Amino acid sequence: MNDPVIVEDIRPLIALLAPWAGMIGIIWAGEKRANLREMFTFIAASVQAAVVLSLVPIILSGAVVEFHIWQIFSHVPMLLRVDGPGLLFACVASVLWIATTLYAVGYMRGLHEHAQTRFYSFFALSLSATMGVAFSANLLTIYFFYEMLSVSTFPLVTHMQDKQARTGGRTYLGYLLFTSLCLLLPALSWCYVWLDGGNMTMDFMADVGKVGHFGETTQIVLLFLFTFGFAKAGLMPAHSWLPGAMVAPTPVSALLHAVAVVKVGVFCVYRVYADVFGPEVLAKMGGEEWAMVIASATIIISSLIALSQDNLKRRLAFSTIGQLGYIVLGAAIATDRGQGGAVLHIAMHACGKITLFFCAGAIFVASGKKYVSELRGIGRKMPLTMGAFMIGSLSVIGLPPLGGFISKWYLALGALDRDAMWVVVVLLISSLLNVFYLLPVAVTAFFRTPETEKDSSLKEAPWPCVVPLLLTAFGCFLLFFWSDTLLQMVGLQP
Amino acid sequence: MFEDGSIFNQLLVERLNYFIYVVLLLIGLWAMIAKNNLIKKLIGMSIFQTAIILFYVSIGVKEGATIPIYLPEHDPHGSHAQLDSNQTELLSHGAKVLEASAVPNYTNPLPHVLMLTAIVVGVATLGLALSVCLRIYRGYGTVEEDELLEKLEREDSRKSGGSNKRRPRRRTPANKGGPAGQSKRGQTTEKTKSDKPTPRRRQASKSRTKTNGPAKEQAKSSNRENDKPKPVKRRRPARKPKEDKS
Amino acid sequence: MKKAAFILVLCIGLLLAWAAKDFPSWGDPQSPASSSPVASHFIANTGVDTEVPNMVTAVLADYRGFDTMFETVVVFIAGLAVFSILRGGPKNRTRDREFVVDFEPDLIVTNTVRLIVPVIQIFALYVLAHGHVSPGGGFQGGVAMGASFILIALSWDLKTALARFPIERCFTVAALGIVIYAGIGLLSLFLGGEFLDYAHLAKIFPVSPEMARYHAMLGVEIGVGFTVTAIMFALYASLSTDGRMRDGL
Amino acid sequence: MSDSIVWIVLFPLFGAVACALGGAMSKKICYPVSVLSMLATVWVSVDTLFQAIESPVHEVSYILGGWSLDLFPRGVGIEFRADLLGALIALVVTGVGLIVALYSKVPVQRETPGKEPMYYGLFLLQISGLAGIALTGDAFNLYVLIEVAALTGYGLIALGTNRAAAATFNYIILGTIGASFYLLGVGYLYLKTGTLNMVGIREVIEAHGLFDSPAMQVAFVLVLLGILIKMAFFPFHAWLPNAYCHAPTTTSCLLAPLVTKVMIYVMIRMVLTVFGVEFSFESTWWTEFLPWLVVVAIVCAAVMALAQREIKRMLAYLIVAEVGYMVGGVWIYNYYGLIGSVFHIISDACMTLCLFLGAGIILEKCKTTHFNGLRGLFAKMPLTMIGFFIGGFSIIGLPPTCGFFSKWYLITGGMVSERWEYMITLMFSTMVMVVLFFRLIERIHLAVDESGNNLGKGHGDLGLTKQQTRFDEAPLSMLIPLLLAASVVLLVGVYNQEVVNQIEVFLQPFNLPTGVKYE
Repeated sequence: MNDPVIVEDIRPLIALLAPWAGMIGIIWAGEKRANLREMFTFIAASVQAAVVLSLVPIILSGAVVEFHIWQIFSHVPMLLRVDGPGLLFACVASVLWIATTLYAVGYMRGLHEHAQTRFYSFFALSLSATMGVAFSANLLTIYFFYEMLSVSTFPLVTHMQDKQARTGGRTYLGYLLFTSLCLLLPALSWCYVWLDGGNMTMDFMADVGKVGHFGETTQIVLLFLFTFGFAKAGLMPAHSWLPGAMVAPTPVSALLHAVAVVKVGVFCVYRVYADVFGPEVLAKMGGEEWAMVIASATIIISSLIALSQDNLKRRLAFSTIGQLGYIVLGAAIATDRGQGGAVLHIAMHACGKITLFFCAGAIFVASGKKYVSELRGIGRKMPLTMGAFMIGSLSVIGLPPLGGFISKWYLALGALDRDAMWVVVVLLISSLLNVFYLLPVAVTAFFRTPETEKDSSLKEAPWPCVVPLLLTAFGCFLLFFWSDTLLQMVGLQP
Repeated sequence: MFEDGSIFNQLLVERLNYFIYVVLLLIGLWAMIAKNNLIKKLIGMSIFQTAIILFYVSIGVKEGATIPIYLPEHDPHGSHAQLDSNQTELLSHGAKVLEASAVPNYTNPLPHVLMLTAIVVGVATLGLALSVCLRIYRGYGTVEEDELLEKLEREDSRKSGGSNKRRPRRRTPANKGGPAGQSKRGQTTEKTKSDKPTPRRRQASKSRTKTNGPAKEQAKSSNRENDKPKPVKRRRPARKPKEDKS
Repeated sequence: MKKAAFILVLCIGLLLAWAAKDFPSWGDPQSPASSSPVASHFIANTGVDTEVPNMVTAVLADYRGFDTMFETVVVFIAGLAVFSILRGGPKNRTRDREFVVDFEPDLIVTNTVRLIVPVIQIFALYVLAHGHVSPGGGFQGGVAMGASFILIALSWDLKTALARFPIERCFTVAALGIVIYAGIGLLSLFLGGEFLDYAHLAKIFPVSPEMARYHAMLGVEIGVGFTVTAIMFALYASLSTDGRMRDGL
Repeated sequence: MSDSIVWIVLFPLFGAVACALGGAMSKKICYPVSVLSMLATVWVSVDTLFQAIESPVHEVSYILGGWSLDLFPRGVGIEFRADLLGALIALVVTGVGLIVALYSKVPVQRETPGKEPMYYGLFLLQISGLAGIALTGDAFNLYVLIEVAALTGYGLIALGTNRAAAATFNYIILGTIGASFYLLGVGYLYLKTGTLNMVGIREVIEAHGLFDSPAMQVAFVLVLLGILIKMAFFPFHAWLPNAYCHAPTTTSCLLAPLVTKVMIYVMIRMVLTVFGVEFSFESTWWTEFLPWLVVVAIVCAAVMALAQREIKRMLAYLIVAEVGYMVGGVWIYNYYGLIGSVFHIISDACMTLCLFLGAGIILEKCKTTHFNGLRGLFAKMPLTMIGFFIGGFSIIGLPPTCGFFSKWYLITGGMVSERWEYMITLMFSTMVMVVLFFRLIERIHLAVDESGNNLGKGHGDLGLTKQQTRFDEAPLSMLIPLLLAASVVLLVGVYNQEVVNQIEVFLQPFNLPTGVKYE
């Protein structure tokens, strides 16, 4: 981005505050007036999505939207800036929030969950934090919203309030807060003092590549601190919070652990690689090799683990870890097409994976089944759900005409740009592994005969559960056909 | 840095006062830290503060100088103040600035003033500390630190409902007179039971350490018989022998 | 524990001894403390500034009057704290009886005291009022005055003393003393000077600024005397009766 | 008004006298009197702060008794100097005092019935003493004010139960040792320099080059030792936990945020103003090793805090750890470190206040602050919990609470002067704080006991009766101060720049090392 037009606009802030307003409404409505409460959630989600989408044309016209909230330090403002990747991420998150809300209504009511007010309000909070991350313009701002997300999702993860919830919550917070407070904070204050010595704006646009002034080791150390500091990216070995956090209700797993939280992590990593280090510094510092290696290792290992998981949600979780590996890999490739592919993959994978999670949840609501081995023949009872599952898994595997194909394609191209053949090989192998651990689910569901016919009462989940997953499955196709717009956003097409 | 000969020479010959104050200070400090009886700690505190006062006062000492009060020849209202009879105080301001030659005749008043403050603070602290001691004694029937700590620990463990990590739950019933820990609690329980006799003895003894005069005076007078007993006042033979000891 | 304490104390002692070799020798007129401009200003100009022959009093009540005000406040605090810490103990008669004194006031003692108490009090007033020209001042006078009441309590019993100086009145008087002190300072503040700048009192009293300081110091000392007297007696009364205010010791 | 600086001390003083006099007639008046006088005090201290900001030399100097500097040598009279640091601290002291005074209505009546006049008298005198400490420019007057604060503190604590009295005794002994050491150090200073005025002392030190004189070195040691004892720095912390966790609620709410912080202010004042940077940092070889002492202090305090099962006691140990932060921030000797520790004085006062107010409310409603009694409090008093945990997040150092920013500057300072041990210790204690507070959240939020057994029947059933989880919020006179404190925590965090600018202005003249490599 060489000095684009900057537009002062309050819309980013509105997108940020809409969930807060929604939360106030939600709490005011309370458990007594459930419908009113969920209506507030819908309103907040739609307002947010509308505002975010209304920003698209501005960005496509090559401008950048900024909003200055307040001055954190004498040099570092709390600055919101909307650029292509950020907006893409924001669009995905806010649009999928609507779907998730609809789904959550079905799910929570279907299971008669408790404390739904708390659930919806913290859900809104975490979405606000996600918007903040997507729109932040410097390291400190992004850090603020990153921490806000960690804390505001804790009540969602520990929603069940029992022993498992405690274990899951502990792993979750333990990993996230430890990394962010002990690895990220030093890196940040290092940048604060020494990045661009003196004028301490840790700005993404102004300070790209200023890290280049540091010594070799310093750069490596900073890269390390940032990469693992944003542990939400789920790079191995800092990944185990993600399966742990699967104790949460499925809507939470779906949105937060397929879309918001993990994608925030990889988005932060992308920001660091693309806008703090910058492709050329990254390319010449030689530190990105091992970043790529770690990412590839994460991809392969997590796929292998996923093969061995029988619990459907855990399998999906490990598949998520692998897919995040793609994005980090793309960001680390440090070529335009590679990093563009990474951002694209945020969207594509989000759409595919949320479909899968929705399906898992729908199956659980309808039949109470959690394990892949229990799903024999369930496809005949719930054809819509399992059909959507099929589509989702194909998209994640990356077959045309589904969204997943595009991003993987650009990742491969990016890898070829810097003729790193082995990366392409890794991509191929992992796609193969995806096939192995995702397709069997659908296959079992459709073609294996159930061992007993006793659960003949089994039928589709209630419609609020089914509609969203059909929508998102359909979205996978749309993303493939509308990919030009996305490519424009990430600057891969004029 | 310093070898013994020189330092002792300097200390004992020309800086004896500093040496003395250091010794006093150490005595006080030692008493405050290491003594077991709270009252003895307070005595140490007084010694400690006195040592500091001695130090300050010895700062003010000046060779060949008198106390900081103007001699008649320098007194603003003294001989040299030309204050003739019909002049009222309204106009009279006869004082002159002391000529530099006269200044060495007077010691520096500042340390004395400072120490007046320090003394008052010391008195206040002592009074406060004594009242706290009385309060402790009222609550726990002892002014010995180790016994006090023992009782405090027990009280804390009882209060925190036993589920305190540092103290297993079992001990709470034991404190209520179970077989366990009986040996340790032997004398303390009987002390808390027979709270009446002990406080009086300690009370008297403490008050003696506190204000020596009154205790003695009263000791003398409390020995004499009085033959018309008042309704309110009641003789306490238990008191006599102990007072005789004093 | 004791060993550690001993070593600690020893280390501190060595430290202080080591420092002592750097001190000016005893009574050296050239020592910084004695030859500093502040000290020589006190000695040379006290008369001119305040007309007070006794430099200690001048420094105490005027130059460093703020210190002294808080000194008085410290005494007041001690009284308040002791009284409120000790009062309101467990109310059982047996405990109370332990503090009952079971003897008649002795004839000789009481009569002697009857004779000397007035003398003590007169002397206390003298010490207080004469603090400007001779050793003395508010604290000394106040302590002597308080001692006279304590003597009454010792020779008769506390009830007799409290009948002459009730404990509530003690605190009223003590607070009054502080009001007098701070009030004089405040008056000079309102008259356009700084706080405790007595010289400005000359605007309302027919004296020269220096004599204003002179007399204001007397007033201040009186305030101090009030507080110290009251609190000394209150301390004795509270401590000797474990806060019960029955006849004590 | 021109002399508002002295009113900061006088308003509480007269308020106390009014309480003691009027309380004899009716105990009702004490609460309004103290609140009113605190309001006035806050007003004048804000006024003073703005005077200091606006004045060209960024300080307000006020010579008591009219011994003005242009007629008389410096140090003849006692000087009140409010530079930006002093004015800020005074504002913090009075602000905390006001909030606690508002808060004190219910607990004082419950815990010290019939003693209100004395209690409020001591309370206000405590504020007066602490504010005076922040403002005075005279080393010996500082001692007197320290003693005023200390004695009132002893009284306020011992007013409570017998247990509190027992806890007070250690405080008295250690406090007296500390104050006496300070007094002795001042004596050494006076012996060598012949003046008691802080600025005067530094002038003499720099004029006569007393940097290597043993007496001055020992004076420095003594003053520092005294202050460290008074601020409960780790090896000398023994008095603090018992005193604070057994004291009456209002007392712990007042003392915990203020006393240790003000003592750290005194240390900074001694280092910068009295001894001067050159003496304190360059001509004392052993100050190099103080950060290591700090490391030990923070680690031990944090671990001990982990071992506690009672909120107030845990908070007390947290305070000891925080003291370690600030001392370390001073002794790593650079610009950011000092900004950090000065700002941490302010923010730590705010957040400790927040936490202790919350703990007081919990004690008031649940009759215990033990971890076992906390389950379901979110349902019972949500607002209190929100306030409490805003304080907790600030202690952890989560943005945008003020705790984050002070910790940020401290970490940056540690990095700039390459004190990795200090930095790593900060990280460690941060993690400990995370454990402490999220464990607390778990105990309140989850239906699981310490050993991990489910208590409820799942689905958010806490295993409590309807009675126990009914909405039952604290009385407004306690709730409003808590929320006030919480919002202050957030506001100080959001507008930290305003505060830090003043601190930077104050620190400019001392030209401390800043690690920034300009290119």
